Amino acid sequence: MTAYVLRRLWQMVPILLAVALLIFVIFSVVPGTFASATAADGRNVVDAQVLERMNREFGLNDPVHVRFGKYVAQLATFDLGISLRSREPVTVVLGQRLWPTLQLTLAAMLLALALGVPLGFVAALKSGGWVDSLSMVFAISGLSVPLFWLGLMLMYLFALVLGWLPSFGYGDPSHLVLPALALCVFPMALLARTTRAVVLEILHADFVRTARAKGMSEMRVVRWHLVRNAMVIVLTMAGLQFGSVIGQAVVIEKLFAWPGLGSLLVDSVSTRDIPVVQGCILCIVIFFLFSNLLVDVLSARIDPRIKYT
Amino acid sequence: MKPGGIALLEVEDLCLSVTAGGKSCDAVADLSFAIERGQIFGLVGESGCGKSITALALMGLLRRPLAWRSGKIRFKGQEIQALGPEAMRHLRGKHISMVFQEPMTALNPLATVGRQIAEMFVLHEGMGWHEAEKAAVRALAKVRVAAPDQRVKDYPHQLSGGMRQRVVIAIALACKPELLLADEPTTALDVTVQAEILELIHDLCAAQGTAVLLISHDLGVIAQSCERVAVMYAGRIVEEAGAQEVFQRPRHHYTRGLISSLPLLGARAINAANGRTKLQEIRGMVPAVTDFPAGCSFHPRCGMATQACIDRAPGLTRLEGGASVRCHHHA
Amino acid sequence: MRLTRANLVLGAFLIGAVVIGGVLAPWLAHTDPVMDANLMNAETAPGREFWFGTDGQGRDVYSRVLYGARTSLTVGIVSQLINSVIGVTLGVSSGYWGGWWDDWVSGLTNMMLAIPSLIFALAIMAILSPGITSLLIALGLTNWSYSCRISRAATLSLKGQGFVQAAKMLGYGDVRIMLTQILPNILGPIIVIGTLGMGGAVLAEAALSFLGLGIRPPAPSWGSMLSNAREQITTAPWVAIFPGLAIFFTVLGLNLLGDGLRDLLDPQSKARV
Amino acid sequence: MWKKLVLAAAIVFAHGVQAQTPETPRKGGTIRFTAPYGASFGGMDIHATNLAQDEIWARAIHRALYKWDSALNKPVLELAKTVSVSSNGLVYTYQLRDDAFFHHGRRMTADDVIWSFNRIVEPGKSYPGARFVRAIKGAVEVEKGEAKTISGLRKINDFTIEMTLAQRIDPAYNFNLAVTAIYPADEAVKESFARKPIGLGPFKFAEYVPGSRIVMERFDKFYAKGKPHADKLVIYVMGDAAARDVAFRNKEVDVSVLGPAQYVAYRGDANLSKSILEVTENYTRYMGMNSSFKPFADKRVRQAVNHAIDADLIIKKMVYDKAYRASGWLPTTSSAFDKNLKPYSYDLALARKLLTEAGYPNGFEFEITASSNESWGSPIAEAFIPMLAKAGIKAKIVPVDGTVLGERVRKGDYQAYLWSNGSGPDPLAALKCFHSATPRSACNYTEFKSPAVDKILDDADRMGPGNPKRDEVLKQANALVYDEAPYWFFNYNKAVLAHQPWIKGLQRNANEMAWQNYEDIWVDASSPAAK
Repeated sequence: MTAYVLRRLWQMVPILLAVALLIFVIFSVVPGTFASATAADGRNVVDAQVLERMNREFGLNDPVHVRFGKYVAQLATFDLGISLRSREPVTVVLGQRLWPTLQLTLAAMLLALALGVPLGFVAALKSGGWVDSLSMVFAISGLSVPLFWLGLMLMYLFALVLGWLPSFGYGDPSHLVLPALALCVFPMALLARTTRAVVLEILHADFVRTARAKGMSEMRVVRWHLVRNAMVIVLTMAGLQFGSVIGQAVVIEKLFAWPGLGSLLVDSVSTRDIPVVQGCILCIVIFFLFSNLLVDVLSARIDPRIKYT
Repeated sequence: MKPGGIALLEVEDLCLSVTAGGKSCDAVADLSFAIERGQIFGLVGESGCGKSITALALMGLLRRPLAWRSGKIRFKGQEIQALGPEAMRHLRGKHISMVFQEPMTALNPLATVGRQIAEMFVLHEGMGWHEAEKAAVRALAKVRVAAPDQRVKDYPHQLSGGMRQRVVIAIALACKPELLLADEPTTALDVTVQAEILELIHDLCAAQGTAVLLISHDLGVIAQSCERVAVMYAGRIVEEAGAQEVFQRPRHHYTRGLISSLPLLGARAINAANGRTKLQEIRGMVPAVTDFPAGCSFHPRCGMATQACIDRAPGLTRLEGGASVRCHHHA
Repeated sequence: MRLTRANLVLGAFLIGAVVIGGVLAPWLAHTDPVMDANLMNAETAPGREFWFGTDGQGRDVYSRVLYGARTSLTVGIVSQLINSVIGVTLGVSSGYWGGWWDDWVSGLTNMMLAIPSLIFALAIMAILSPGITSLLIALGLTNWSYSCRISRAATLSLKGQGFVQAAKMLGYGDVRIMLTQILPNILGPIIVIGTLGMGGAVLAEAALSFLGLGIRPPAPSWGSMLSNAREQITTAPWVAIFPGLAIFFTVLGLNLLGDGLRDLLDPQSKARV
Repeated sequence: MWKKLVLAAAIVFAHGVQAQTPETPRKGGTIRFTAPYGASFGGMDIHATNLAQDEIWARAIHRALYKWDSALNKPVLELAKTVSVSSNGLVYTYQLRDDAFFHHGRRMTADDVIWSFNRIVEPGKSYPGARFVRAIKGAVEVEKGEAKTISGLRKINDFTIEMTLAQRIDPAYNFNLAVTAIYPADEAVKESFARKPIGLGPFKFAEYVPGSRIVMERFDKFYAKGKPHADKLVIYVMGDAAARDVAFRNKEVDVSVLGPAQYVAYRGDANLSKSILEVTENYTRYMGMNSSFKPFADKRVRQAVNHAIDADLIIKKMVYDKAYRASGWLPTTSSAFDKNLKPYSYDLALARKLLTEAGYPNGFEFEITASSNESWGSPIAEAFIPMLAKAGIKAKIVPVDGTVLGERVRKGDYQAYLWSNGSGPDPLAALKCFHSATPRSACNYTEFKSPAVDKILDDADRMGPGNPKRDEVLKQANALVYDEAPYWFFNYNKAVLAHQPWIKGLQRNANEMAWQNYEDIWVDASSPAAK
């Protein structure tokens, strides 16, 4: 198993390199520089000399191949460069944002699993009944709402109208509830649908018929034979979902002023703090690859057919 | 049916329906037969004749779109066709158990075979898991699996098809049931393994006194092991008789067709009866449940069909020696 | 079974309504969505003259929602077409030819899967100037990994089948075999993925608008209308409600349609996604 | 109508009361401020950033030589008790405070000031404050790496410093922002300083959660006696206006900067309307017209554009009166504002006539480069495009990112653009953007050329700061520019700060409403964070 994990880690390297190259290329042609962004709000009369010196200080005037060479040389030593805006190492800047994003996405994913999977189970077991119809209507609606709008509505309802929860902020667990809730709706709906489909499929599987022929009650059939089998697929699905959740976290973080990688990314794009942008995307990609690795390891633990190969 | 003693299983005018596209059709109709204790009863017919549905009905495992419509199933004299799910559940596995066609998928891929056998003891004998797992080793030994104490730790995908079917049989016979429904138990297996498995079923049931309803599309399999045979076509039994009799004197044209399509046994039997030498196939295909033809349902495929066959469905004709046939022109 | 048909019918109905609304917008709309700004009418509540009210610039929200259907459908359809073409081309060719090309495409697909598509789209939007063409490129280049994987897997299994072998023996060229023998057989799942992806594209447009990187006004797009109206929610809620409902019902329709089509075209693969 | 008047009266009354009866400031409590311009702060080194967002927190922790006095609407001495100016107006001698302590307890001396200014012009770095420090003689040499220290700065003794300027300007306008904050020379060189800033301000740093908030605590050794009033100051980063609105209404934050849509909502709300603070900011919103784009080379065309757009209607309907109609470049808060200048009339006939005279009887087409900003971006253009169409002028929007806008404008890569630029506080500096010697890349974006304006500005330069006649002269320049109409003059922003009723002592800062001197703010007992 250790060997397996190590090999998977090794396989990540080319993907990461490719991603690094890709985002470098993208952001080497991005219009506007950090210097022009600092003057973009039109508040201060722009000092051309300072802008020019900024470009020089950060090497923004260098030709592309020189910048790329520097970038690769830095990457080789796990150095992501210096944030143009705060002049701190990008790794430090990212480090401060990692935990909040992890917190938010994990909470949303766990919530989605905790709500979506049972919902899908119940819908499948009561397939054709009103519980099934209702939960599937709910699920498909959940997949059809613009995320920021959903977040805003939750904010209005739970913070302003009901006054149960704070509308923004970061710190104690109550701050996490609303953003996690908003973020969990999409994966929850998907998981509910997946779970339902998987469970329905398994309910018609031969081994479930065998289990029934053994004289098992439906409860036991579900507990002894259905759950684990459904879990393998649901888990894989959840792992894939994780990627899109991290992506959507960008929207939620911006809306709820959540201090994660997503809001940092958006802010850094608009201020053209390119090293931080590159770092953020790399970080998110690593995040996703690791979550997939975790899912694969877990699936292999549950499913004896999957070997660590 | 037999005067005097009560048969182990009696099926009387059983009618099972299937619902498709808002329309309900009879997949099985007017089904009657009886199985004695310890008897091996064969049910034969092409796929789609309603054999498996019948077996599921006996197990009480009909699920939508299949449903019981009318008729009676008596197990040890007790009517079970309308038994509640809980009561039926106690019957299943313990008194009536079943071996399915597909050993590759009949077992849960995520549980060890030992555990899957042990479940039977936990469910029906009230054993704890630990004890049950020991019993599972013994049950696996009984179905002639080598090194059963090792095999119980295996997962289904680690076993061959024949081994898996042995495991399925071990599960089915774990609690010494009175009736075993074997639905095409050897179809998916290599020819070499088929005989072993049939022999295994035969021997174990004989030893335990378990009656067997052996379902197969393969008359050869039936001929090998059954005492009595019923031939099904399009949801109805078209002929029922002792095994010897069916093969030596097939009365229904469908039965004849089936026999004549058999390479080994068929060639011999037909040679004896009709003097034909060529292997023959029955032309056409089994009709779908939704459009069973009117009249004799076999008439579109029957070489001897007359206007009467098209107009009228034949009733069951009882013949001497307990045999019966459903044909206007039976031999 | 019956539920499936209901899905299909409802989905088709919703999408049909959107398509008709978009196509007939010039006739159905009361005013020009861009030019007919009349500040004298700014933020009029819905009524007889302005069915959905007017926005901050005094434009008829009803007309803008109708024209917005064009934008959203264009975004959905074109971006998914691009995705499908890329995905199918790469998937079929890599599955068919295998070898280094397959390795290369698999690597590319893995990389694409590793970057969340919204973030990828965000990055592409940053380098292109805001607008519908950029959006089509951004959404069209970032979501093809699914169709690529599916068509590759399907090609792998079809490759060994009789009719493909037969076509090979008849001396058909590779490209011809892919186009005439393989492509028709994988069209079903691809259409399903495309339909569901269209819903995703409409939502992504809204998300990018919220992040300030979507279609810019005055072009009427539901995403930017909704996103721009979020501050007016207390003073003029209708400015947000109608484009919001339009997005919701369109995506809902696409999802239902996709579900229904899947059951119809691709019955084996149940609702896995 | 009556209702509106009564309401207006009530607002005036409420504000009047606040201003007239000074309540005794209450000690203690937490001020919960918001930073609305983006989703994060740059970092903790304020010398490194000149974004408005970062100045918001820096004013609590740091102090510069001067500070902005909102009541007087000009910068006043802060870290020095007195200053004397030489007769040629170039040498300033500051008597520094001897009671100013850094948060780590050390007393500020002249060395800290000199060290800080030298740091800002450090040659390898590009601190934005360099453009202010450059006014000191010898700073440019340091910037270029030709000298080690700024020759124009001289320490007389620990609390006396002599500053020689390169030209006659008022240094007060240069040294009142936190980009020129005085750092502790000993601490600021340490690496930890970037995470844990130490300054002279009324609040000392406690916690920074990047992307979320900065928490600061009262600094007991702050030099202003009895200040700050509050125990704690939290500044939340809240970029999304809709989310900020919810938080404010939910009483989770004490202040919120309002956009136009919210302004009208708050004004219409009986409770919220009671505590809205307004000020005309030193920003002028306008559309620049490129003189190298042929039609705009003609002054009459530019004037026609000004006459063809009903700016009053846009301000009323779209900006919800959250702005004042511009009548010239200098805003109403500028000392050289000319209240006799009348805005261009909305006169289609006149516009057509001017166009015909200029040779465009059938109008022409042009493109407006605009960002998505609701107050000075494409939404505004969307509103006036139909108006221009009536005069025969067809306009099209070229949407760009805020960052790209500035770059395009500085390069002259546009036909017309919509922007908002600072037009204060120093009127001379603001008008210098119309001096032909000012390059396009600095702020003469339309390459405006007028010998008359040049002459007036040069004269004003010679008069030196503090000359009472200077403003009168500048008014003439302003009027000339206005008549030349290099821009479509749109409006002066009215900055609006909504605050909770328990927050007192907020100032109307015309430079940027969100820049407050926190030591003057206090929290009364009704605040949920009063403890």
